[in-house]
Amino acid sequence: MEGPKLDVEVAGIRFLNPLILASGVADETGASMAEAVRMGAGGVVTKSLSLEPREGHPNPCVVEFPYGILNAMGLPNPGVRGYSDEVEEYLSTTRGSAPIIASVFGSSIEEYAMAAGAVKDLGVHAVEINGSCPNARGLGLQFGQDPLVIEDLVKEVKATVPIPVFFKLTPACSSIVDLAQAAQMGGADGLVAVNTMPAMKIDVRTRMPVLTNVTGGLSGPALRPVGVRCVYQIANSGKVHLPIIGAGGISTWEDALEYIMAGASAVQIGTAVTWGNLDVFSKIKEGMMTYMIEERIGRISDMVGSAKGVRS
Amino acid sequence: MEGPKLDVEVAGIRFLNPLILASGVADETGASMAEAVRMGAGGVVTKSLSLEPREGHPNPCVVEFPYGILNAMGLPNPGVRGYSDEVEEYLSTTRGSAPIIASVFGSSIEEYAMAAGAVKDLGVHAVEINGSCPNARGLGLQFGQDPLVIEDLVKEVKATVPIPVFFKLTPACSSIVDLAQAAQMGGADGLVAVNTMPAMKIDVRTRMPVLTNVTGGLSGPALRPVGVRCVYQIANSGKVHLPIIGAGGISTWEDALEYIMAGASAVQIGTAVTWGNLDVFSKIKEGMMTYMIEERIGRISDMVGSAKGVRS
Amino acid sequence: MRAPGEMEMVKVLKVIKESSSISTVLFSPVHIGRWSGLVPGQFLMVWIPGTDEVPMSVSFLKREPFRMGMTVQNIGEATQALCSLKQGDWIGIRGPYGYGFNLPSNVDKDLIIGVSGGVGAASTILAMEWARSEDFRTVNLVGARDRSLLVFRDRWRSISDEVRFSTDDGSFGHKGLVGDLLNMELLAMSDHERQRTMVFTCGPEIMMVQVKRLLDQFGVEGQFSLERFMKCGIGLCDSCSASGKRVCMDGPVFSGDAISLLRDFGRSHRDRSGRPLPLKECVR
Amino acid sequence: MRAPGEMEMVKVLKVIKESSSISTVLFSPVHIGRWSGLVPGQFLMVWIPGTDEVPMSVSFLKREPFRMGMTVQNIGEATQALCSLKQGDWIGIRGPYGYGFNLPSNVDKDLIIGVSGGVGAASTILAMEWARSEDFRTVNLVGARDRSLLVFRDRWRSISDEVRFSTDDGSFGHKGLVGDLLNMELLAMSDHERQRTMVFTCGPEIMMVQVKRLLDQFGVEGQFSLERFMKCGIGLCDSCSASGKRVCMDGPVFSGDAISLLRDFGRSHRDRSGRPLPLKECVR
Ligand SMILES: Cc1cc2nc3c(=O)[nH]c(=O)nc-3n(C[C@H](O)[C@H](O)[C@H](O)COP(=O)(O)OP(=O)(O)OC[C@H]3O[C@@H](n4cnc5c(N)ncnc54)[C@H](O)[C@@H]3O)c2cc1C
Ligand SMILES: Cc1cc2nc3c(=O)[nH]c(=O)nc-3n(C[C@H](O)[C@H](O)[C@H](O)COP(=O)(O)OP(=O)(O)OC[C@H]3O[C@@H](n4cnc5c(N)ncnc54)[C@H](O)[C@@H]3O)c2cc1C
Ligand SMILES: Cc1cc2nc3c(=O)[nH]c(=O)nc-3n(C[C@H](O)[C@H](O)[C@H](O)COP(=O)(O)O)c2cc1C
Ligand SMILES: Cc1cc2nc3c(=O)[nH]c(=O)nc-3n(C[C@H](O)[C@H](O)[C@H](O)COP(=O)(O)O)c2cc1C
Ligand code: FES
Ligand code: FES
Repeated sequence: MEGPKLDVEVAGIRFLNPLILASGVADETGASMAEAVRMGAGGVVTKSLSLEPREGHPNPCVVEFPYGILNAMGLPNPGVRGYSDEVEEYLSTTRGSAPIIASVFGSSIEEYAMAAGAVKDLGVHAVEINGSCPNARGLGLQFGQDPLVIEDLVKEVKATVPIPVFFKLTPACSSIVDLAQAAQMGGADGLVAVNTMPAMKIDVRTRMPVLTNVTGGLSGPALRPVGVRCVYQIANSGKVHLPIIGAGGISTWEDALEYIMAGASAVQIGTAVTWGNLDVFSKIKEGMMTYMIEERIGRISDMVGSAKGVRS
Repeated sequence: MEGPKLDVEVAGIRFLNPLILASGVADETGASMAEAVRMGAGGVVTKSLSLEPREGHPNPCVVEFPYGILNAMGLPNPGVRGYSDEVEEYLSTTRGSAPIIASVFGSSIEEYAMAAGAVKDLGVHAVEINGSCPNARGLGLQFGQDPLVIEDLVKEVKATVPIPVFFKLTPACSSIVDLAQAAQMGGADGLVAVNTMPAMKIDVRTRMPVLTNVTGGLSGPALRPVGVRCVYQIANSGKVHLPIIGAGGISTWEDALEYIMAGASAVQIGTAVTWGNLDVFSKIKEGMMTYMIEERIGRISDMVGSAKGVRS
Repeated sequence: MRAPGEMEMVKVLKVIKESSSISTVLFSPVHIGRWSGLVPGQFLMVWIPGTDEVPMSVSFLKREPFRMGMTVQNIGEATQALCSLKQGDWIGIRGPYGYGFNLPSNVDKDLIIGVSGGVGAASTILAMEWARSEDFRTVNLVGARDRSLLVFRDRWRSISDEVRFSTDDGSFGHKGLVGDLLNMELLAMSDHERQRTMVFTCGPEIMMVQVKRLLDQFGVEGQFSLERFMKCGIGLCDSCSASGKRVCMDGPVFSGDAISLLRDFGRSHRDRSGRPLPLKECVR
Repeated sequence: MRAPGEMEMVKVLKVIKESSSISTVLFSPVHIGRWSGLVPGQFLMVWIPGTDEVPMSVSFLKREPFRMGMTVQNIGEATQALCSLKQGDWIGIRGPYGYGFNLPSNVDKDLIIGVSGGVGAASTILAMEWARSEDFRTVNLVGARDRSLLVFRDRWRSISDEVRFSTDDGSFGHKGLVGDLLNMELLAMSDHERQRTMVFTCGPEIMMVQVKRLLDQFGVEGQFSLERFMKCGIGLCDSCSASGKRVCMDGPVFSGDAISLLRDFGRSHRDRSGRPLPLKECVR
């Protein structure tokens, strides 16, 4: 008998399994991303890339909680050009076994589009627009909280690249469905939900915000119930018909399935690699397989969006 | 030598200490609220009251996480009239030692104002407008996410009652400062930040949302870094000059001070009573006293808003 | 500080019909460490997917292989659904919540009397098994409306030095109230014996009111397991409020002294919206 | 699964000047349980409020009363601030992070050689103390640029069966590289002795390159403590990336076999934006 199938297709891209390394986590180099694939990831997202290199924020840029991580890396990256060797190394090491999505950002719609235009030449399989990073002034988040800007941003990027374009959403909004709809109007091929939640930590002894950037983004288990809600709301809005990649606090197979049942076609995993290391990928795959055998489910896609409320 | 002073004044109301029982938690009866005061609370907020009684949502209406609680009580309450005995019992038991704030809501601006008008006759010290409860359709949250509605809502309530009016903010927004400013424009005497964050939990075995209401609000430690950020942003916006009562995940004295240093004049405590019971009040007071002695701080007000970022 | 009681999904192992309207549901949770520390009298919140979530006592707990069970009287939608569960069905349990019975020291007491009314037996039986295993003498007085609601008869016999049954209609054992049995028991004891006795009771509140009166009269200590409407089960929503105490968190088991301070005891409950209701409207 | 390493604020107890540019900072954390499990070679992220947060090895760990310390070479803003700390100042520490040295079984090995370069001694000394306390024979080879950077001289003597020092300028001990000392040591050993030897090393990467070459040449096993630019310290940001491994999470201590697979070893680091830099640009 054949076992359950873990492969998924999202916006025309095939992944051997639905677990994708999230942007900004363990992905500074081609070798690191290849390592994640070796350890079981079905695909990877690069760190968010800009046209020019950025050093990011000075330390401290991370606060560890028992239930999550607060980070304000400040989008450090060697620039699209500086990163091209990394993509090359990734592609030559993984030999097509796991797609790579390039995350891009800029300080204007034009910059976003130019960054996207530059990455498409590196051979990546899709572009992910990071319109939701809370950690750099004038970048990211304020683009991603305004539906009109989102629509224009996606349009411009779509006009620049022939590959699928994902838009990554912030949970820091009044209505995630409005933002998702705007991305759809702009022509996005898929959505990623969610990025981190703006948050902060103050040390009471020194009476100082711990992060040099003062505020940062919360990820990890604390974010999960919020991310699941966002995915569910988009998938059940009746207004958005794009595939969704779920993200936020996934560290076990139950967590991954929760997102999938909420409506995600695939998921991204970031913070879990700090407590569980890259072993999380194989552990989650194993747990999903066992579950699917027990519940006699043949394919991941059979479960996508299967959670329906009694009242909804 | 005199010890440090814990008393605070917020919008003209004096509290013997800055720890207030949050709305909706352990406050169904006058006796319960008096019990919180006996255990150390400096004040209490009633559960959110509407003109007519409401049963709330059917069970399950709570999900317990290791790092927080997801609830969708659905604003059960006996109605302002039905609750009047409770306020009376509270007042006669506590004899003015700890102010009581009445939380109100409705399904229209008029209903909010009528509920506020009705509670003022019960002898409460202030009104808290719950414009941020994510748990009941057509109530609460959609009033509290639109700055224009907030302004009108506060204006109407202010026109109805002569006592101080607080507006309680949702963290589920693009800009908490915009919402706070709207409340200020409407004439609010103070702000409460924050209410719970919309979230959900799906059970993978039954493929069902656990809450009967499907979505609910996340509170407890997971919410704290978000709440602290909200208070800090309002206090440091340069645009809002109202006193702030902080809330969200406070369970230790460090947590309470974190909010105070972020800019809160007092704090509310809800979820912590599940893991720490009502002892949290005296434990937090004790911790704050020790800290203030160690750091030679005379009054709580000396610490309000004292956290300043290196960069801000 | 209590530990978080996250929901665990468990598969129903077996449903044992105790009588026409009472069944015991058995399951074996995986997080044994958490459940094996349960104190008899603590309760679970039990999720019946698609139906309701209700508080239930644990009536059965065995190690190796680890098994737990609850005994349910079918009185409405949720309890009907519980009694209709089949092997392999999933239910969710969270807990253990609240304070259970407090076993006194063998130095102070040597006799524990269990006074159980109706399905209240589901809570007392585990406590009385525990008392027996800790070398107390045990007397069990077990009442019910009629014979069909008088459950665990063999189990009671096996853990009691003395056991007496009563039914309101006389269809089994003494005809009358279980309180009458208690009265007889206490009457027959010396003052010294009464001082060395502790009573564990659970049942309809009106029955426990009678038990409280008798204990006060004879100067005997007791512990009472209360019921109130529970939404959260964890001290937040206050729907289980009784005179400023939350039954889910400060109880469900209260000492006699604590009960004396609860003005609501025997008088009033709260409805789903928090309005007080006179007790009789809540009694089944 | 590693346990979360939340930041703990600690008050500086004492700052001991080891030399003109090196100081040891002592403090006593409250969460002893967490810190006392630290394995020598693991590191902390140390927050100097208002200045920076930097990775630091633990050079000192004593029980009753519980004390920890780190030994810092002043080479820039953060280390200058650390060396200027006064008693009573607050710093934040989080950790312990990464993999430390792995003490072999006494059955396989009987000799541990510590090869320390400069302030790398801050990491090896705790490991070598540990080796000694677990009944290994210990030889310590300790090098530095000059006499002033050669710290812990008495401490090294007290925990070594044999100790040799070297300085680049000959101002103390052997004039030359600490690798030369290792070469001499290994030359003098039999094959059997070499097989029963394990080398622990920490110091400038260029020094460890020489150590690696010698170990390969003589067939001796070793463990290497690496440095890379660290932002998060917990495996997320990848700023410490070396050939696909995160030094903070997969290291900082690597076995010789693991080091052989790190093409970046001795070749390149990454700058703050993630661009590769040839090693020499990073060497102090
Ligand atoms: C701590 C505790 C332990 C209990 N242990 C047991 C037990 O071991 N076996 C057993 O059969 N019963 C037990 N009960 C009672 C049981 O919870 C109710 O019988 C059950 O909830 C009825 O639900 P229903 O839908 O079948 O009835 P409904 O038709 O909904 O209501 C019937 C009665 O049950 C009460 N009830 C309904 N929902 C709840 C609720 N969430 N919390 C409290 N009461 C409720 C109603 O107030 C009403 O009086 C316990 C109750 C408490 C508080
Ligand atoms: C695992 C580990 C353990 C260490 N243990 C010790 C120790 O016990 N004692 C000691 O004196 N030094 C130790 N270091 C080195 C120490 O972290 C750097 O010397 C310190 O960060 C320099 O900061 P600065 O501001 O003083 O110097 P800068 O002027 O900022 O820089 C000088 C050099 O230090 C490096 N550096 C700066 N910040 C960091 C950082 N966040 N992470 C890594 N390197 C950095 C720079 O790359 C540069 O090469 C350790 C490093 C690592 C990775
Ligand atoms: C250290 C760190 C760095 C991150 N950097 C980026 C980034 O550069 N671009 C981006 O779109 N998201 C970034 N994120 C967000 C993650 O991709 C992810 O959306 C979020 O952390 C939620 O998932 P998680 O809880 O699994 O980490 C970062 C997260 C962390 C923890
Ligand atoms: C069970 C529960 C019920 C609540 N009910 C209300 C309510 O009726 N009105 C309201 O304004 N907030 C309500 N809240 C929100 C709390 O008042 C508080 O703002 C929030 O929980 C964050 O604080 P905490 O983390 O200390 O609980 C409720 C919270 C919980 C957990
Ligand atoms: S059931 Fe919610 S407080 Fe007791
Ligand atoms: S320092 Fe961030 S991954 Fe190593």
